[in-house]
Amino acid sequence: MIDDMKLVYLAIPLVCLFAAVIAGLFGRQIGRAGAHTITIAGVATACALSVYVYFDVLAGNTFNGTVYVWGVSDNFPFEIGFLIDNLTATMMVIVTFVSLMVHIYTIGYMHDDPGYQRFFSYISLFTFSMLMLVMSNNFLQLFFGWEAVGLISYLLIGFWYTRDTAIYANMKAFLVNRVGDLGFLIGIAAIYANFGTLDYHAVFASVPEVLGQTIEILPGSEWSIITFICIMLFIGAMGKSAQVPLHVWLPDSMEGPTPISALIHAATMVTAGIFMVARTSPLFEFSETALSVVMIIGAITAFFMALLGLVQNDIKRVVAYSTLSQLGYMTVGLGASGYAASIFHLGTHAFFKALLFLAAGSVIIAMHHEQDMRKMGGLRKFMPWTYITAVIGSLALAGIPPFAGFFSKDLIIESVHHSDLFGSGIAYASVLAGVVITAFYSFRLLFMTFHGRPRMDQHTLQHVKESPMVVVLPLILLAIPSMIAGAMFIEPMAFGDYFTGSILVLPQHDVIGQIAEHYEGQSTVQVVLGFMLHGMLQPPFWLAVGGIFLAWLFYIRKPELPGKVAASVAPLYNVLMNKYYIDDFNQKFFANGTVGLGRLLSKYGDTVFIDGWLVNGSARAVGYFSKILKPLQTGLVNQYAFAMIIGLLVLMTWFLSVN
Amino acid sequence: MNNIFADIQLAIPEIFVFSMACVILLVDRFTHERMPKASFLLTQATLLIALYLNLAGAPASGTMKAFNDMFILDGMATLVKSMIFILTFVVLIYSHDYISERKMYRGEYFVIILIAVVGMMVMVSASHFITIYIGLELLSLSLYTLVAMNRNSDLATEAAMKYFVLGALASGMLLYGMSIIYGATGSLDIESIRNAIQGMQSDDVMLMLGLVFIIVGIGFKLGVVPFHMWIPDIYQGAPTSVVLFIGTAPKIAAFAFVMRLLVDGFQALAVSWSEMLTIFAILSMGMGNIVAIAQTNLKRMLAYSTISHMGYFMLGILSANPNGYSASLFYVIIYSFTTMAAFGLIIMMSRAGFEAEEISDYKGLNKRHPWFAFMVALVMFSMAGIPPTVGFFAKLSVIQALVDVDKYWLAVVAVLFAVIGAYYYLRVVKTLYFDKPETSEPISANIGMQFVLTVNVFALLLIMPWIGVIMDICSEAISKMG
Amino acid sequence: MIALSDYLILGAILFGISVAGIFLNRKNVIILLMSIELMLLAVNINFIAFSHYLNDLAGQVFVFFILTVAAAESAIGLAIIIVLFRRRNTINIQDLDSLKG
Amino acid sequence: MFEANQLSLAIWLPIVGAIAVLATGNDQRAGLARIVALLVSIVTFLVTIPLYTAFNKTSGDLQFIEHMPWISALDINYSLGIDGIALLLILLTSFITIIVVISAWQVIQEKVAQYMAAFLIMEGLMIGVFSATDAILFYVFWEAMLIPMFLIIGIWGGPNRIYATIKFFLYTLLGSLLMLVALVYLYFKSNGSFALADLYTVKLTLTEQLWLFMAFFLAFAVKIPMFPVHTWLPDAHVEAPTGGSVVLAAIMLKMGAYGFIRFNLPITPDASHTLSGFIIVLSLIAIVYIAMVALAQTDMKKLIAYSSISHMGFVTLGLFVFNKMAFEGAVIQMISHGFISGAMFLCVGVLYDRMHTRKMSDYGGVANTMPKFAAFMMLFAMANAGLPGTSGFVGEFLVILGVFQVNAWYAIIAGTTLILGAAYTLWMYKRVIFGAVSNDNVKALKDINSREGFFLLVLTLTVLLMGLWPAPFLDTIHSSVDRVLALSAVTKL
Amino acid sequence: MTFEQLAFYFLASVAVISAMMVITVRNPVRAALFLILTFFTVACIWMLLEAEFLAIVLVLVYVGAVMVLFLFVVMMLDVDIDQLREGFGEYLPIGATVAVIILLQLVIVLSSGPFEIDQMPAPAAASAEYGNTHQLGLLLYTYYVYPFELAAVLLLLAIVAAISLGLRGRVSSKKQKPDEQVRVRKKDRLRIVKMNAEKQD
Repeated sequence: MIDDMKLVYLAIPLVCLFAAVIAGLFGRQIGRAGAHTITIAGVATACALSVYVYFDVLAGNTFNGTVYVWGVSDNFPFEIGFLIDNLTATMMVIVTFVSLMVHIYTIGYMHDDPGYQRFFSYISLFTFSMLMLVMSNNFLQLFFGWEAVGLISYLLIGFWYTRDTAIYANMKAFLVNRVGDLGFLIGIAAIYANFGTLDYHAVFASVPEVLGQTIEILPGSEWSIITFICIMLFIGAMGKSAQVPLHVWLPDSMEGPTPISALIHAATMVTAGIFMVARTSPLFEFSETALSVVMIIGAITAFFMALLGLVQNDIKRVVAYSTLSQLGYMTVGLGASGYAASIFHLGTHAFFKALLFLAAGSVIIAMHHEQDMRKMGGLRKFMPWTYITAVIGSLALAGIPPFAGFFSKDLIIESVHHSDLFGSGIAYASVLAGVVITAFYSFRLLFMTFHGRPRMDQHTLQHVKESPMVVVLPLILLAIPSMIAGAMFIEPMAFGDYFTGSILVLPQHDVIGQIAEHYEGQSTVQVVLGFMLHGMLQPPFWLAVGGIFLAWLFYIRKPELPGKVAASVAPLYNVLMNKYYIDDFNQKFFANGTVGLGRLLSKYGDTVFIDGWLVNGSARAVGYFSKILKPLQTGLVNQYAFAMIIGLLVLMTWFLSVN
Repeated sequence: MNNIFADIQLAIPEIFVFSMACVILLVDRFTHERMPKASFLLTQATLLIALYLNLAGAPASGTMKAFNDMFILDGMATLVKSMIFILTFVVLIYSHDYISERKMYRGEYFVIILIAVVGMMVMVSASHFITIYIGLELLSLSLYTLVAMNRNSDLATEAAMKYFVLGALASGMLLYGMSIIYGATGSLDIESIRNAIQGMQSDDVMLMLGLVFIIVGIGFKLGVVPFHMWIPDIYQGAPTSVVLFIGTAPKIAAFAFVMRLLVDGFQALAVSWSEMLTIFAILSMGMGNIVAIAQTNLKRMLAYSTISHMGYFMLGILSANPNGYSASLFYVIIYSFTTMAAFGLIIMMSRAGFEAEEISDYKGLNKRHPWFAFMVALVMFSMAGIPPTVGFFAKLSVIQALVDVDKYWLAVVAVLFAVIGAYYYLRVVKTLYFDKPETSEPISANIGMQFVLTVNVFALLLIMPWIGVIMDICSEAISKMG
Repeated sequence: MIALSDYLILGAILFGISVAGIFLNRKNVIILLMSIELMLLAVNINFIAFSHYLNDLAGQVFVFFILTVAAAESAIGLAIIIVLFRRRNTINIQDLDSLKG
Repeated sequence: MFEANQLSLAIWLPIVGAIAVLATGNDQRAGLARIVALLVSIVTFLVTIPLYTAFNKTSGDLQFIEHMPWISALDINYSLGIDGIALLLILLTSFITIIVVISAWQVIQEKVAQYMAAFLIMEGLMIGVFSATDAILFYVFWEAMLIPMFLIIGIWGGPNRIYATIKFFLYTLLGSLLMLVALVYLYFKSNGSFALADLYTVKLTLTEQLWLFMAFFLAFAVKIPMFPVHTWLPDAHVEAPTGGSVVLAAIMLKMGAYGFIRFNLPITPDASHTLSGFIIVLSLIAIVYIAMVALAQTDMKKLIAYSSISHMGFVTLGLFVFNKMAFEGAVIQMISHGFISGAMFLCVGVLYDRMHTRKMSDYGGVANTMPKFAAFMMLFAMANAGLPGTSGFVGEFLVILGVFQVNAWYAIIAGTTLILGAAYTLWMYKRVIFGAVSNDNVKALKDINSREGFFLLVLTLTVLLMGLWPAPFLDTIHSSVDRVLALSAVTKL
Repeated sequence: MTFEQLAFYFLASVAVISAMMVITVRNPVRAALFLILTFFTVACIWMLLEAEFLAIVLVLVYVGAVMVLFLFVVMMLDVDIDQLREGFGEYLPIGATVAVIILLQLVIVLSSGPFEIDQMPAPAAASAEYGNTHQLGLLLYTYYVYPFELAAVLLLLAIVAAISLGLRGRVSSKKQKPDEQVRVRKKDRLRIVKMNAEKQD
């Protein structure tokens, strides 16, 4: 059985890779239909197999083994291998399912694009990379997948490479990610240096040996090695999961086609950081400092990014900021040691956020690639399916029971509430504040787009119609889990021992355990009902409802209000419109600064100093001497004789006076 | 005075060459119009036979002396003389067309060359101040005459005058030094002088005074700074065929001359003369290499390059041990063959009325005649001492000699100047390969000369596997020195 | 009695004069040659004085050869100067600087 | 016979082949010259393959030893032998040469025979450098390479080629001549031997070692090139024809590092340890400073040249932390950089052949007209940025892992290449390949032909193979690295 | 002061003064004449040193031949005398300085120690039968036969060289060409012209 399973494990990523390669290299030969057929077939197979593996894992068949030895150095074998456990299996299902949806959706969305085959190749390849990432049993392969998804993200953001904004955004995304990767790589190096291995289990097993050790990073300040490693790893996660201040790439990444915004920049890739922290929970658990850092960063992201979502007018950007904010929630959950809650939210978020993106995409198709919400409105009548699914997504996002988002988000908030780590108070305040904002902007989007009076021009209005089936079908398929996934999985994921083998939570940090105590011994239905009931009595729910009400007030009831409010808090509004000036700062300080410094060094360091003074300078000096010495040969024979006599004189004086 | 015939037997090559010079002088009178080549062929035959006689008469081991110890024959002498014959032989092949195009193809030309050869042989085999002096003058006077041989050239006559005046001055200084040494040691015989010096204090002022003057004479002969002034002017002004001669055989003879005086005679004063030569060497390497950069005339550039090469050449001698001497001998042999190839190529490029002296005359030679261009480039790389040409091994051997005596700083100075030197050689290669040709005139040269030149040039590269053999010959010659 | 050093000093003075002559004369090649003749004379004086005081005829023999060589040298040197004069119509050193640099 | 003189065969075959190519004469028979050159290069590659297959990976000792007396007066011998490190470099050399020959197929139309011959001669000499075990033999090969390279840049190079080639020549000559002095010094210290094995065992005081180290250092640092003696490289690259750049970047730069491995570390171990901080600082400067300078470039080749310097900084860093993993990483980086930089220069060459400009501002939107090319170049750009899965990652990863064990800050500073390397590479890619078609010249571009596609594909496969499965490469060098590290660990005081 | 000393110092001062004149007079002819005077006086000094043969040779050969050759050349080459000494003063300081320094060093070295009269006394005067020429002759033709022969080579060289350089073959000269004379054949000299008989019209 296990041997067969190994083949299954291998097959899951490889079918995607195979499909990607075929679609990429032979796109012209197999044509459009061929490309989407083969890739969808590949991903569907992967999805089916993932589900199979999922149940297999639930049945207790976990796996940890090597596929091949990548290379041996210093007698340490770097391996490529799979670790299949509950966490992995969950991720696999999420990844392949969302990916499958996006594949199908793409048929419709990219229908007229000349890069059709290329696109399918990319997303299939992405699925492969993401699978390799989540299935890895060691840090090296994790890094492989990590970078590979980054590469594909880069390629896909720049998919429309003739657009300047797109190719700017993709480079920005790659570079900002690379900043995180630097931390990640250093973290890996630190792990290898201190644990002597990169294998997850081996590393986790030897945590106690490393626990007391310190490292002196700056002179005079001793850091616990575990803290150092965790923070470094988390820097990596900050890049990939777009945490402040490395979040700047994600909003810009909306330059890519909408399907990939859904797949990569909402559902899967950006959650890699969350996954990674959860995966390395046996390390994080031993560093409260690191956990606090994680929590605070997450809280900042959750709150401040949500604020930005308030002022955006681009439909995709609103969703993007909401993604940022939600990633912040997950991070906060991680920091509070509520790994399970975060993974749970990761899962539900994957569904409803993908749904929202795809719905937004559907709107965009209908609007002929117009993304400004101010030019929309009243689409409800034209696009009923899109509207309904968008409402489901929004409700899930806002955290209204019984939609999926409610359970996961509430669990995170509860976890933070229970946490007593440094920073948990601020974090709790932030996530609470975030709730109302989230609800507000979600419904702002919904109202501006689908309600009210159509604001688009006449021509567009006449052509607005519901998207084709290939687009709508994934919406529906995603709406279903957005509705029920929360209720379905809260009991096993959060309160069961679902993650026991994969995630370590120390008893003193076990916030979910504290929550779970309330529901101990209850059936799933009881838990769901109890949780919902409890949730409705808690502030988050009311905050969400308040947010929705405000949105209704502002955008349905009194549409003139937003302008007034904006005018009355103009400075704040400007700060928000300019995204806290972080982009400007990065551009001016880091980008221009580095390039400017490079120019300076190139000009004054290399050209003027080394080349100009040292190299050409010595050449010039020789040439100068040459010019000076040459006229000594005057051509006058008596002067030649002088020279000889002077030579004689000098020699004579020298050697006679010496002796 | 015991057996004059035994003495004569040792000197047979010298006697033969001189006799042939007289014969050619006479024969030429009768043949130069009808059989203009007769003198040339006779000269070449003379050189070959002399080479044979020289090798046949080589002492099996040790040294042999004759004429009351005024004449010495040892391994070094045999080797150097053989080289002189070979070099002169090839030089004349290269010169043949050149001198006939420039109306210098006269019997006297060959006679004087042969007398110069005799002079060199005498120098090489001299072990007495008088024979050294006469040998030196035989050579010098021949060279003055050869330089002036092209009477229709403004530059050649000017060069001859300068050469003569300075040469006479240098001889005067050398003689003054000899007179002082004579007074200090009471002898003119090299061996007696050596014995006398060994009995004296090595810092005796009188010896030092004499040594300084003698060193000046040597310095002039080698053309080291500051006694180098004649070299650029002579190299530029004199007919190329004559420069070809001056730049080759006499350099090797000068090596023997230095060895006889400094090593055979003044070994006990090695510390002092080595110090003096060090000064010369640094100045020569520096001045030669630096000033060469500013030259536009190829012959003049090669003259400065010669000055610098003489600096390198002295690095071996100034290490004052047999290892160093053989390094210098090796260096000067390699250098002579390289120079010969260089001037041979200049001669080949020149035609009647066109001297091919300016570096710019070689622009784009690769497009006109890749083969010649390649040969010139090879010679330049050899001069710059870039492996795998023999020039590298020459440099290696002198550096090795220097390091052997712990003169590291000097070795470093030497290589720094070598880098500067590489620049102007590269500039020639650049002209050959990278510049556009200004004329597309085809280059014609006689096949025999092309062949010999090709052999000459490629020897600089292909001798590589046997380079060790040449080094062995040199060190053996030095070890067999008197 | 006259000391050997007196002769040598005479030689040295003549040598010095010839050096000065080379320095001072910047026009005529022939005067340059005369200075060199003076130098040879100084050398000869040295040799003969040493020869006398060392009671060794070798020095005188050397002088004999020096005189021979010097004569030959003068012949060739003057021939060169004549060739030069014919070609350039001058033996003024200042005018003979076509080769330089 | 064939078995015994395998290395000699690999050295002399291309050189003799070069003469055969030259013998085809002028450009009227250019086609013949190309075919002969290709055959020679392929046969040479085939000759080097048995070196790998017959190589005993478990032994760190030199293999395929050949020995012949050469210059008995100085005890210089023609002795050859390779270890795993040299083996990989030799394979790299013979592999790259084939690519260079193919890449020049249509591009070089003038003096074809000379061009091909120059590269074949270079190949022989480079293999000679990697296999020489006699210091002077090494030096001869080492210096002799300057001549063909000088001519390659000078004859077929760009407008400022003369300055560049002379600078290249003199720069490198200056460095190597001091090495010669050092070698001669060692000759006397070792009682008259130039055999590397003897030089490894000779006792030296620390002062001596420091001097010798600096002499060797200068020679090799110039070649690598290390900051601050790197300025010849950008000029040389910019002016060199594509093949010249490829060989320069792919192989010649490796010789400097190879020199460190063969000379500095084993001969002056104590000095190497004493001065390792100095080298590490220079390496880090190279990595950071040069990467920044690369950002400022407007010329594609110059940018890649600077990137080479920056990448070579990893090699020197890896060599001088005395950690096996870092060391192996450095060696792998050498090989990998050979493929990647070669590929990058070939890519620029492909563009240059069509547009005759290397200014990035003259391009833009090439992906529209040359999609296949854009794909290849994307891969190489990513490899250049050290993306995992490409060979560029392996070396940097191992070096960082190894260096971290020694000093965390070194690893962090070196790690900035992750950002800066990606920045300059992608920036170039963005400006050249992405974007709308910027001008009519770009519009008229034709995508790569099958010949270009072939060599780019071969390099792609190599880069990916090495990135995904570096084990065969690593396995070849384990024992050799152990040996070098062991030699460098033994004090000679 | 003995007669010898008196003679020596007198001759020496004449020699020195005339040598000074050689390098200072304007006219090269006069310079040559002063040089001759110097040679004369030095020849006399050589007499004091019992080198009679060389003294005579110096006068006969050197003065008689070489110096006359000098004079001949000086006179033949029509040199503008007035220009010759221009800028003489310019070089006087440096020339004099260098010459004096060299002279001083030579004097210090030469007059130090070993060559003083007490260190190295003059040999006793030779006996009456002693013939300097005889002794020299003996040596020259026996012991020094090798350099002597070489001197012959040198002189030959001088002859060949001087003629080769100096002889300007004039086109109109009626010199003999022995090789042509010997090699002459009938057909070279005698041309048989066949002429058709003219028609007598």
